[in-house]
Amino acid sequence: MKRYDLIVVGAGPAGLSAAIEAARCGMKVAVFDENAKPGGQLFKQIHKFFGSKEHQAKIRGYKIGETLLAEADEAGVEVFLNATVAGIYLDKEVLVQIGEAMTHFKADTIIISTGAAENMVTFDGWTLPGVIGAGAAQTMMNLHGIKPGQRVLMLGSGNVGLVVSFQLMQAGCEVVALVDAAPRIGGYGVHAAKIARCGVPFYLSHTITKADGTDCVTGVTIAEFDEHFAPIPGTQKHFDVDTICLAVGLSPMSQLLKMAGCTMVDDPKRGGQVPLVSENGETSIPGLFAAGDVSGIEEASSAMIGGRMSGLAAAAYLGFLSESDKEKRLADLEVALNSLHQGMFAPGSKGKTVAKTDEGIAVSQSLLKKGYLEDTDLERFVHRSNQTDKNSGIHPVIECTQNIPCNPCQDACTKGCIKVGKTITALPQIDDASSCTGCGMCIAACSGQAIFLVDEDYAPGFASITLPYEFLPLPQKGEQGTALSRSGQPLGIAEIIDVRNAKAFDHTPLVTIKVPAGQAMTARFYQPTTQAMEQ
Amino acid sequence: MKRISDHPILGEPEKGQLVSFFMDGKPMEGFAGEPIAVALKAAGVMVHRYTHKAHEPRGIFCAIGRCTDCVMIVDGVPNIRTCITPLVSGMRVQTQDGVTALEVSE
Amino acid sequence: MKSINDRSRNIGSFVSQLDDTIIICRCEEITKGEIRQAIHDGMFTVNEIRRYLRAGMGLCQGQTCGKLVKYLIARELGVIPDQLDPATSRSPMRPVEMKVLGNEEVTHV
Amino acid sequence: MSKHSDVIIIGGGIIGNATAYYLAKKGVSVTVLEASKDIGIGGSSRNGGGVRQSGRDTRELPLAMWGIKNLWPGLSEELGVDVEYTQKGNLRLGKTEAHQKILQGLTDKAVACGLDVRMINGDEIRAINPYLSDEVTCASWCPTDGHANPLTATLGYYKKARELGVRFITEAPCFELRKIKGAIRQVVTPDAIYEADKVLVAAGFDSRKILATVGIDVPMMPLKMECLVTEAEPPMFLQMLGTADADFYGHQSKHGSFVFGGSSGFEHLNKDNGTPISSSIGASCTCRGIIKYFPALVDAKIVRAWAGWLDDCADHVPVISPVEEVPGLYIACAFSGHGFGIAPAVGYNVAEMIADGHSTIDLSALRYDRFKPKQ
Repeated sequence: MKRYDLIVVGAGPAGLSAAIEAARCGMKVAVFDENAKPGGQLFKQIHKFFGSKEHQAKIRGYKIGETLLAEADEAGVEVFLNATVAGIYLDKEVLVQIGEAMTHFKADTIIISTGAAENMVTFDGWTLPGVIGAGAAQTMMNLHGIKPGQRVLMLGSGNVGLVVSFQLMQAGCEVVALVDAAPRIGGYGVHAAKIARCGVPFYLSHTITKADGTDCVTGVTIAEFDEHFAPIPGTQKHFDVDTICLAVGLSPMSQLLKMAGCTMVDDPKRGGQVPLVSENGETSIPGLFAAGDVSGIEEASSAMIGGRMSGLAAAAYLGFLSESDKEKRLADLEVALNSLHQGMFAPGSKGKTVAKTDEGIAVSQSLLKKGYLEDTDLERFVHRSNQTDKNSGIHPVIECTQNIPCNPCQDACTKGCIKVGKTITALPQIDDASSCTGCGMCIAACSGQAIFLVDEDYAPGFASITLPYEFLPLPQKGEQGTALSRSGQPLGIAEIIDVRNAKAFDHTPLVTIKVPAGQAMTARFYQPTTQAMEQ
Repeated sequence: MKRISDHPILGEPEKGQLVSFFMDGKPMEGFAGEPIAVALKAAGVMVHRYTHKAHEPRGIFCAIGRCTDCVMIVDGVPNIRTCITPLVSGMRVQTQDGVTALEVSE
Repeated sequence: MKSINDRSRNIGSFVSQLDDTIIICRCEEITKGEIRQAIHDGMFTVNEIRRYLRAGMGLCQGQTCGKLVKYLIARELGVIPDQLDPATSRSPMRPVEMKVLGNEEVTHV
Repeated sequence: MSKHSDVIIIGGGIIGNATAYYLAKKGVSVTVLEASKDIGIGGSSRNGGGVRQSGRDTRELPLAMWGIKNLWPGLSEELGVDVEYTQKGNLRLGKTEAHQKILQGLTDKAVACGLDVRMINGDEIRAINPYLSDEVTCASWCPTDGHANPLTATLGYYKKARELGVRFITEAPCFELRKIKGAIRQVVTPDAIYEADKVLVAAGFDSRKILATVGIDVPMMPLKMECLVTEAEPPMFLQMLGTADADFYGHQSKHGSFVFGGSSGFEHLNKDNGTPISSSIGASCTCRGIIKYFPALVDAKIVRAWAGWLDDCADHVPVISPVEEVPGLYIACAFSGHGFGIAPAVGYNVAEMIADGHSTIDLSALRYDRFKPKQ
């Protein structure tokens, strides 16, 4: 029997983090993952992460995955790929399919970090080829370099639905609409705004009534639903699409824990069947831990901290870490985790309607229902927006209006223009006294792409707006296209006056457009002329 | 074009060697090592199988080997999850009908 | 006694619905109507629905439909889904060929 | 709702459900108490589905033969559920001279009881089932044996009994039987005390604990067995299979899946965590066993393996019996891993025993007080 101090099942963010911590404590650690590539969902996450520096904020998911792998390697963790755990048996025995054979392993501690599976919804035609999970779309485009389809309708406005919609557009697909049965957008407003300004319409309180097609999807019909989930006559809308993408939540993939005999609970707040766990992820079976989405759906940043906590707890359980060191290090991690668990998207706020920000500002209803801020919202939120008398050249405009755990903008500005403060869910504030140099680091650092550099008097009668542009082809200086509003409406001609793509921006090129001065606070995106013609 | 030749974040996708395989007897091309389903997708194949009871088409659904909707007959063996099975040069892939190969008129 | 334990309790008679033809279990092609009918036949748990109809017994072993079936039962019985257990978890977690499953290192006693 | 009925059946497995159904048909009011959350969660839904006569002890053979003749053929129609009864024979396979001897002994006894069963050689075996490997050299062949779907049969009886007004209560474990004035009267569960004139204990291995509360013992032990099931495969064969060594048994279901039971040799020693769980070696071992008999199945995928406890009797034969010492008490347990095939016949005859005081088949050889010490 091959024996390890710790066996980790699942090489995603939680599992790798757990393995690294445990191995650094001197444990002999094996990680099994059924996939050909480690990293779990991290390698499908091409957006920049939220959080603060300690959560690896503003780093793209796949880069975090690469870092974790390097760290695991350095710590001496043995990662087995294409290694499918068939079952967990008594005495912490794990049967693993590796290649064409089954191998028995035993461990003194086990950490299960198998992640989550996508939920599904049913509708007429949902089994047709072309109806896919959002995870499938991510896998196809970000791992295998293939478009899931040309014209896509997304169902689900949680962060997954929003992020994947944006990724679909980055991959060159057209997203025709984003639909959700809920009356409000579930994910971060900044994610929604990125999509809305590309012109994607949001349909809330809507759901799919039918997918058309014989051998594959050729179209989709949606309708608005009343409070009894009955379609309201006359609200049907039809779209010609070849792909319908479902992003309707995740469920913990906790079958292994159940098989192992852990006490399970059904907790809707954590996404379904989860093991009963202690603060550090220990289940009802001593020495068996759960970390990451398998013990409750959150995002990768929390999963990494949870993984580290269970790794340390496993080390302490076997005496590789003293109790006092364990307590100290867990306390630090607790603080890091708590900082993510603040604000209006905290696990405790799930399902609640938040009317005001922590600062007491009324939340934009337009953002929640249509995915973009109305001009009237700006006065409440956007600093300097109504201080045209004070404009003295270029300055950041931060359209970040919800309390999400994120603060890279603060560190990005070397001039100290931007302040978030200690609580990373606080809304960023702009310090008027500091002078913006227009370096653009704040734009590139903003995971929500919610920062713009505006110069109201770039030229007589013209303003310049610098915006993040993560699409191909990259516009060229001098070309002319269309300025789009926050809702993606064409405002008029925009000229590209600068394109910057520094390495420090990490694949977030900054495009500066010249628009009539009156559009300084309305133009937020650029559409090349060729694209407009294609449509 | 279904394949992403250049990506704003990821750049050009890393691919293996271009190889040929057979789909219901017809020669097709794909990159060695990528999932069979990806090669089929690139070639425009949407239907992987027809169901046993209702003879309904199915294709890629979860793309991670979990839902088993994309199964096909590969080198004579049925129920192969094409979304996680790497393409190998010369592979014979067939549309599955229930648990057997779909009869294809040449 | 908990609400679903008395199997003779009245949950009303089966009334067909427009969307009864929608597939719930993709692998075994079990429809919403079949599952609703089975609940009215007395199958009040996810395990019983599995065994009675094969919903969740196909190649994916209920990984896609498990939650859907649970919610259907809950709705039909008028209980909250958390009160229902999911199907029993069994190895192997993924389908595995007999030649592979049988190919393990054996230490003969 | 009333806590009283004519008969209480302890155990919502196929024996309890079938008896409840046949009692209800006679107009008897019945309450079935099931300890777990699910109907048919024990051995009833964890067996290989054999409906066979060959290989059985002569004491239970008449019950098996009667059930196959009178009940199984019309069961799907009667229950309104497809129990997938398939009567295409049973091959009990052997590879060695020792196997041949075991099979010959069983065959001789069954023939003496009037069963159509005979020994056949390798060529005859492969004429019946061409997929069997050359290693198989002998078999007993009983053409009237077969198999059915234990899941739908168990739940079919439940469904039909429920339709006839039988009351089923789940999560109602019986922890005590109580006599009133010398006769059985009460069944105590955590939530309620149920009353009846007659009580049938059909609770698998739990029966022993329950019967002990009125001072009755059935010498049996829980024995863990493991099964596995493949993905659906194209139709290959219809026979029920077993082996002289009992290293595997099983069949291909109507749906196309193969259902196999097997043995790793450790079943009598297997531990568990309070619920019957698969061991880490069982499924692999069974796969190796099957491949030796069926090389064609090497690529078939196992989608699920499970374990279950059977109630293994001291003499491996069931106890089906009234308990005169405790008037009104009846026992149907200790089926020792071969109860499914005879379940309809048991239910029918026990219903007669309870309702009419006598049964069609003489069950006196299966009495609870048959166990005597060695001389």
